[in-house]
Amino acid sequence: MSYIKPKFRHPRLPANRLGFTVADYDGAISTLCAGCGHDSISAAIRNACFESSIPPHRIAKVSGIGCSSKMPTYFLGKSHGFNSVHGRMPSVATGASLANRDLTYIGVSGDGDTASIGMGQFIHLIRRNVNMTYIVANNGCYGLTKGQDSATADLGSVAKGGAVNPFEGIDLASLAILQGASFVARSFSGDKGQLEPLIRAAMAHKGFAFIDVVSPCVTFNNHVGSTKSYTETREHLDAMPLDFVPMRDEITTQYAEGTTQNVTLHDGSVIHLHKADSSYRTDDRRAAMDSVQQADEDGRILTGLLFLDPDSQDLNQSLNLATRPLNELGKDELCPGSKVLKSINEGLR
Amino acid sequence: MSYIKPKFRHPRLPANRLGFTVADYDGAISTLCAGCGHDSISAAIRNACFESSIPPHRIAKVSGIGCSSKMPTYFLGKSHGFNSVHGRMPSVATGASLANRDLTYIGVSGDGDTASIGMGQFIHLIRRNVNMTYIVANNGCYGLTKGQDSATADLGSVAKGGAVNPFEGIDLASLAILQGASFVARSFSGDKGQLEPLIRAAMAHKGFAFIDVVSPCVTFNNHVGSTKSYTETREHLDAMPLDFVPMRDEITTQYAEGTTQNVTLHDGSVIHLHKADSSYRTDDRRAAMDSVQQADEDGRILTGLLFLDPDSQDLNQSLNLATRPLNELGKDELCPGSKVLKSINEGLR
Amino acid sequence: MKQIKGINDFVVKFANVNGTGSASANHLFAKAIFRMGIPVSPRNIFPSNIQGLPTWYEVRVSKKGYLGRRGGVDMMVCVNPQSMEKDIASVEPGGYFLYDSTKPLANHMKRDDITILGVPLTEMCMREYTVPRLQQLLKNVVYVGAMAALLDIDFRVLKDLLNDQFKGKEKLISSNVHALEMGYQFAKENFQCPLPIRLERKGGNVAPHILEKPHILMNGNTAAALGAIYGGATVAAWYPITPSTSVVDAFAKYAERMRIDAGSGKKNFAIVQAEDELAAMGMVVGASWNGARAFTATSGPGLSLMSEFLGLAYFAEVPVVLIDVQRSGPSTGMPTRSQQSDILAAAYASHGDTKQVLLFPATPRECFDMTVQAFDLAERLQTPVIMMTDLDLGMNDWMSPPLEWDDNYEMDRGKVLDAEGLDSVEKWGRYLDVDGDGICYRTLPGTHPDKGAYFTRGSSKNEMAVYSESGEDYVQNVDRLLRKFETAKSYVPKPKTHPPIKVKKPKTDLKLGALFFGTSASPAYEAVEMLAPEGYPIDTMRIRAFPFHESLDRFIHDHDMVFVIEQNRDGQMRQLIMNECEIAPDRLTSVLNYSGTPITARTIAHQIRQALKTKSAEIVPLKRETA
Amino acid sequence: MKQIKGINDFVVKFANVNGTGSASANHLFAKAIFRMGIPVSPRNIFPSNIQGLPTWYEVRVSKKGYLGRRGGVDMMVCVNPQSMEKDIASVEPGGYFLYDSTKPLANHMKRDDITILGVPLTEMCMREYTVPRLQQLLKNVVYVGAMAALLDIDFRVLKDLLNDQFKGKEKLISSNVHALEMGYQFAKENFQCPLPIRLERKGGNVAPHILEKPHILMNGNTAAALGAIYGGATVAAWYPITPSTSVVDAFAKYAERMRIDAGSGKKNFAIVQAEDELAAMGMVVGASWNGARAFTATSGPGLSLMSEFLGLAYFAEVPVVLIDVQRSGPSTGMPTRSQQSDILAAAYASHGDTKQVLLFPATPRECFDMTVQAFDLAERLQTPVIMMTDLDLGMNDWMSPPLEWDDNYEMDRGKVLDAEGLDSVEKWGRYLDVDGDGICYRTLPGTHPDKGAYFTRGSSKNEMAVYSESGEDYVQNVDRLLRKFETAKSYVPKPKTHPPIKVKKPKTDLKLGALFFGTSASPAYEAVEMLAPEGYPIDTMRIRAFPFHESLDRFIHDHDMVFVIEQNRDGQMRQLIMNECEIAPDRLTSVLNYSGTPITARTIAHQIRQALKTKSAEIVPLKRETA
Ligand SMILES: Cc1ncc(C[n+]2csc(CCOP(=O)(O)OP(=O)(O)O)c2C)c(N)n1
Ligand SMILES: Cc1ncc(C[n+]2csc(CCOP(=O)(O)OP(=O)(O)O)c2C)c(N)n1
Ligand code: SF4
Ligand code: SF4
Ligand SMILES: [Mg+2]
Ligand SMILES: [Mg+2]
Repeated sequence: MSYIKPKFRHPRLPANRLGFTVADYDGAISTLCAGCGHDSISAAIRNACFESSIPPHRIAKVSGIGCSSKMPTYFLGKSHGFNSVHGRMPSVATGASLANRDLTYIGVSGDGDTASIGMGQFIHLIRRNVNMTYIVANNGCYGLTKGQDSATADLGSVAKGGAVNPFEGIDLASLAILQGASFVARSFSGDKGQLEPLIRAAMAHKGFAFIDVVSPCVTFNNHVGSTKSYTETREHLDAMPLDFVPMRDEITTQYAEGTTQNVTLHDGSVIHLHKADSSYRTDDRRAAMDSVQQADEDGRILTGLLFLDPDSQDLNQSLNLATRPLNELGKDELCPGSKVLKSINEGLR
Repeated sequence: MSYIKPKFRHPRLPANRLGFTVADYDGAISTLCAGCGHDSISAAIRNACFESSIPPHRIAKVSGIGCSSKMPTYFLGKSHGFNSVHGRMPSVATGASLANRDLTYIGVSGDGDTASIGMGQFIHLIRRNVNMTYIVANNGCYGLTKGQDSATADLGSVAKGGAVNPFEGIDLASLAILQGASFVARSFSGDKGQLEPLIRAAMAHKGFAFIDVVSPCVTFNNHVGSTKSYTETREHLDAMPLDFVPMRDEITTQYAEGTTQNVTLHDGSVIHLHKADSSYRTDDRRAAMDSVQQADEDGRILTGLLFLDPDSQDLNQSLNLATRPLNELGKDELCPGSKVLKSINEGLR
Repeated sequence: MKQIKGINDFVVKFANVNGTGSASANHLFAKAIFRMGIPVSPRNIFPSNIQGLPTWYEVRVSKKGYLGRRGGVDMMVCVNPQSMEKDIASVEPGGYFLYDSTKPLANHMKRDDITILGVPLTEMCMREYTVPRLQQLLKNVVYVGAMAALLDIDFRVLKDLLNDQFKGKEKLISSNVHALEMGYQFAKENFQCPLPIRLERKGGNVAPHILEKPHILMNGNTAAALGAIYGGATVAAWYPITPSTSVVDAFAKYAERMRIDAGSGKKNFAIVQAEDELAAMGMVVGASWNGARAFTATSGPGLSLMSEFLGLAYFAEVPVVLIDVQRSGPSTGMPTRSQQSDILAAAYASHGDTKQVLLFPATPRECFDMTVQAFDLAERLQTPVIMMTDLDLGMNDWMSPPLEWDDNYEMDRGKVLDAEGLDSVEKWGRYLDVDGDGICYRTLPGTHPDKGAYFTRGSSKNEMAVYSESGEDYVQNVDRLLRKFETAKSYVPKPKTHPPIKVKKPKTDLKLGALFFGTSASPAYEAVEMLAPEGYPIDTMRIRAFPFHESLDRFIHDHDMVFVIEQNRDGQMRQLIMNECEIAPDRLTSVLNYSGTPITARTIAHQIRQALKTKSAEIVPLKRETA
Repeated sequence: MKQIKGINDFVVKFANVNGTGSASANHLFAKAIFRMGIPVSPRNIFPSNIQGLPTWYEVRVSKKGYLGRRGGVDMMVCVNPQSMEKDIASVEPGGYFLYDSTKPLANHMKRDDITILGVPLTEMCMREYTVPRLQQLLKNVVYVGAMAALLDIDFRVLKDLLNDQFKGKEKLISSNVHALEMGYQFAKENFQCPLPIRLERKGGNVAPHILEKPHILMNGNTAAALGAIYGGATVAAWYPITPSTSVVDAFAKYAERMRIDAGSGKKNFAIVQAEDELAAMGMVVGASWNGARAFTATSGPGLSLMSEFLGLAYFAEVPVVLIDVQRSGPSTGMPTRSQQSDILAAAYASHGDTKQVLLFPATPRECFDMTVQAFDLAERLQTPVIMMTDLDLGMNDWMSPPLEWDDNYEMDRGKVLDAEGLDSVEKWGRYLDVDGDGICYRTLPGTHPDKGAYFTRGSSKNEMAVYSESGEDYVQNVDRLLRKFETAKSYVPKPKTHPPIKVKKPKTDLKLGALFFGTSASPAYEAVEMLAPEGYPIDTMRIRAFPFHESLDRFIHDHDMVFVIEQNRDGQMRQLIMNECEIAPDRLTSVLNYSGTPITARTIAHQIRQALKTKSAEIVPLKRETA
């Protein structure tokens, strides 16, 4: 059962450029466990959409199946959403995006949903560079089916029952970089300061934007021995902060020379990256991959914008798709009519 | 229809250690197109098994669906084979290997079979490090369904009908290295000298051994404009030759200092790598990946043994599986009997 | 020896090796007959590989216009030594056997009850051409030339066809014409020409309904693709699989011609080759959910893989158009052979209680019409619509009256509320059955700033689309889905009946009826016409859709013995009828063929005769009210 | 007000919030009754999330030993304000309502036809405990204490259970016992104790067959897992999905105990959590092909995803054991609710002509036995065997006679030729039907250096396992598969009938029969016993397998009106019977429940009464030969 949250619109809630308050981006009350990382991600998405002044109804939410895939119920109640089947959201998102290229697509998935059953579709989604934001709420386990290890569980991580995972975990971010994703980031559900601008940048990016978010499962994978608990994650976090300045805003802040790199997105928005390690290269696929792998070997969880190609060719471009959404085309554009058919008949004699 | 090849056993055909001649490793006559790269791979497998003196009936062949997946019919007629369903051979191989850890498993697949429909299973097969040799006959297209681009088709490659592929091709070798495969190689169906020792090494390797073999489709993808034609492949080949010395044989050949690296496999066999570029590291995952990517960027097709971890833990080990094949266990080992059941009943009161 | 005779009425079969260029030569042969205005139906019987295995091309010529297979071969043209032994054995007594006599016919194959015609094809071509490829290719054209002489094919027509085919490539035309002439000459000089079986230009004996309109020759897959174009499909997602691949190939071809935005040169359609069938169906579901007309095409294995998504689309009420071009067998089966064996898998696709809407086209014309209709139905009913065609219909050329289009056609987008619509309704709930027909009003993403947003899901929900695990909500919802399925009956194409054939002296008191669908229809009609003069009048009904129209019930109730003719082992359509119409099984007698090659009229007639012999005695005629 | 009365015969329901520890307290309650020797059947009705939503636990106490649901609630224990309004409304008139009176009952909920018992649970626990987690957890134990007083539960038994549960953790035991006592005390002081509904230790009114053997309390999934252990399964490949997950969990638990090689400490079993259901089934197919006993467990969505592989296993004749623990609805449906709605999807899984062997256990005991049998059948028949259980049977605790094992049991590995076998047969062909039963001799990889190797494939082949596209080979092969399916009838478990109930003055001349299977059986038997005294004698037959045994045909033919009782919308078992036994539909009347909560005896009785009222008049009794 899920309750529609009563909307107490406080008259003095600040409004965004479109006049919406953050409450306009709310969803139903969450039925996830209290403290679940996923709820923080929902909040971050809500805030990012609010901050970026995207009209709620121009967003479409898609997900698979899992606690994580339930998230879209809990944000953006004014947006259409599609809770599809387990692991196959990428294909649903691809179809939706082809039907109407003008909406903003947010895909939400889990590590089980993406890295196990959804692995094939995930890789092909990347390959097609579908214009969407794809967030994996990564808790290293199957929350909804009660805590089994997922394919992102780290080698040696100890399950609640005590079993030690004998398999190497799949790192979705490295995989996405290797497979040619045009925007790859990693974050932590507890790091709102980093996650929100990342989501805003992802939505502004033209092409496939992937964010792998470590999002602890408090019920099944937050104990000692788990490598995806709040404590473990916090302890090994190596965060690269960033700011997002939307297209319309002027860049006012000044940063100390050398510590900040600016990346301009296709729509004119700018990302400021504040890097501890200024050698990190977000624009070189091989270098980025190597740094991520290096951090991995060192036991650090590198978060932030890992790789970006702002000018990649998205699926709409690869297919040379009309600029008008396909779902708006009518008989006149679509149906060649009886005369053409007559000439086709002629050709078949 | 497929004809069983009449076996003219020439009395003077040389025999291997077990007394088998190469004809004992033959299969049925191929029904593939004359000149198809896949037939060369079949021959290489046959020769490798002969040379390595593996008893034919101790090999099991598994495949998916495609021209490539038909290959197992055309070699090792004395081995059992399983032509399963499209893209799902990895799971069948995993199950087979669990049932009997004592056989040698050869999986044969195509780029469609592995990189499209089979992508998810392929990655999880790697992750489990199933003890088998997995060969992809990679022609960049779907031969059996008449030439559509596959997911390994290179960006810009021109199909027979003239269409230009707008998507980045998936490089299965890099992917395998990234995902933790313990043996990754690449070769060319036209390079018997390299392919045969690679297959022998792969079969000797304990764990998952992957060989991506460029194998031109003469009927649908061998024209000018295709990046997987015989001509194109030959022109861009950057081959790292190797020799395989099985466990039992003594190493006699001498190689010039610095040009050769020796790798010892788990069973005592040795691989001699003759490297043009002596900086190539087959034992460092990150370095290997970077070199492969570099070659890719330079438009070279790097072939040879790309990465090897001879001491990885295979699935039988991860699962701490009994040394006796599971399919040999009988009632005594498997069935706890009525007394135990009585005590279980007790526990349920 | 009594030779088979017949004008415009015989079966010729070509036995070749695939990948040797025989397909286009054989097509030339069939098309020439078509151009002569004589009803012809060619069938490709090809192996599941690319090169080097036996392949056949069966051409039926039928003045009455029967387009299904008759059964039997009157003349065999065999240029494949691999299959020759069986090929020669399969010729009807009194028939003809043309073969490549470069190598003499083995003694054990010889028959003296047929006319054997040796043409040294290889020898002639080796002599005439030096390029090996030409030697191989033109061999096929040579035997077409010989057939032209033997059967009286209009040589002009053949030349015209070559001119059309190789337009601009003069050299090719002349070498082909030369090969034709070589064969023609050889036959004229060595054989009695024409044979007792032969052609005669239109007029003569040809059935008038064929001559009425200028027919076309096309395959069902192309027709379905055109249907998708005309029906306004904008998204096609698919995964290659024989025999459905050419649906999307043809869609792509026509779309590139007719769907390019004039101003920008950009495409008013999207085609995605998915990574597998699950993904293909997922894309269709996503696109349809978002308001585009989307479709996919597949065959058996793909249908199995799509079943989870089909269940989602049924339960979440998302329109889906799926073209299932059926092939033979469970699993991989015989991928290049035809069957009608996905009926149950499609009708009840997916776990749980589901029922899917099916369409059964029988001709290319219907493939076209029904594909258009499938989009209307899917949107009207908000559910998957599966068009069940097969390899025989999809990949073979069929003579067909021309496709027709009514420019007044408007797409039926079903109950979709736009922004205005949303503002005008008092209360909107995605699953409120306002009209009582089980169909509710849906909304599309992005339409209205404040209203109409909801969450589509495969899990249970209440009428307001809020997640619910209440038993009452669940029951209300699935009962409504049943109601919707009832509603569907009034939208889907109705079955077709034909005026019964008059029989002078009926040999039975029983009222006989025959039910069939798809490619079983043509040979069924022919079988019925065969049986009428034998004293068995059989009424026919051709099923065109599931859920079944009530007239099907009536048809069955009006007959004492009803034959259900279909191409699968288990009598799947019969089972579906029993399940859904609550029909007693002893009323329905199966007539089946599932060998992979399309059912023949003779097989049908034979099985019906047998059944009449063995079963009719047990049947008590029903009492009927006389109207 | 007339209070409901009854000794050892009532229904109590607990309304909680999930994730608050109520499950173990409620289990304590049910288990105590079980230990008292009184027939009890508890049912968990839980939401599809992890924490914070309404969850119920229904406990039926039945001296006669009815383990199915009766329908109705005599006493409600409600500690969830979210659901309280509906909960109180659902109590039978004359019943009892115990609630957490820390917050007083809202006026609009109050009823004066039931006994309302307020226990200030929260208040008591806030006062008594300081740790918030304890305050929440022990609240549940407090109400169990109160119930002990109200229903006369043996306090010693409760204490023993706590001792067993928390063995070694003294502190936990004492705090729990304290909470129990607190509740007990409160009830004793404030309410009439015991209530008119109450328990009485064994003896008394309890049905003797229950007392005969010391029963056990276990769920079907655990029993199936034990069946896999005893049946010799060595490979389990699976993908988590409710409600099947605990099958493999339990298998793992027992295997870790009983399947460790004594010498090496290594495992005589392999469990792989696959990446999805396609892979899980693929692994089972691979392992079985290679001679291991392998299985998987799944539920609806997984079954859909496995259908392509099931088609392969059917056609390539690979043994497969699949345990389908059915849940509600098409698509995701209601994942934590029960149904029997995968019957058609399982029986005809995959495209093409397929028929799969199904087993229908009705008790944990049968889950155990049939799982063992499934492995024998799969290997004997060389085909998939699907055990169709459901959430109700799989995840709830059932009283059951103890599991039994015959140490003389030998696995039936079917027709497998080893090296000697291969040497001794004259001619071996993988698909030669030597014995005429449709089952051929298979060989395993690695067995013989020279003989027995063949290529397993999903495509068509001849008897020697050589790839073939010949129609005759295809037909011969699939006809043999049908023959094999016939053979299966003699191997699968036969239906069970019970001696009919004597009825003094029957109200109808019709011979009535009822068919059912799985979890519909218990309430069906109860309904039949309800209807007998009303004058309706109903014979019963419990179906235990598909293909159906011929006695099913006979049963139907012996009755004028046969009810088919099942838990799905479309009457899928009825359809399957019609299809496969060629039964006229008017002979079979559906009795259905598909709300997701298990069907109740009252529902069944009600629907049968209705049908008798409306339909029986139309039925003409059959003429029967008197034996
Ligand atoms: C086809 C199918 N298989 C299995 C399931 C059961 N299932 C539901 S959620 C889930 C895993 C979810 O894990 P994840 O995606 O990591 O989400 P989380 O709950 O951890 O957020 C599974 C296996 C299903 N719904 N559908
Ligand atoms: C489920 C399913 N979908 C589609 C097909 C049709 N199909 C057969 S082979 C093939 C592609 C083969 O490509 P690849 O693996 O590259 O092999 P190749 O023929 O190129 O060697 C396809 C799509 C199938 N057999 N099964
Ligand atoms: S089970 Fe884990 S992932 Fe699911 S809602 Fe609870 S904390 Fe979150
Ligand atoms: S079609 Fe291509 S891949 Fe297939 S057999 Fe022919 S050459 Fe080889
Ligand atoms: Mg997870
Ligand atoms: Mg290929």
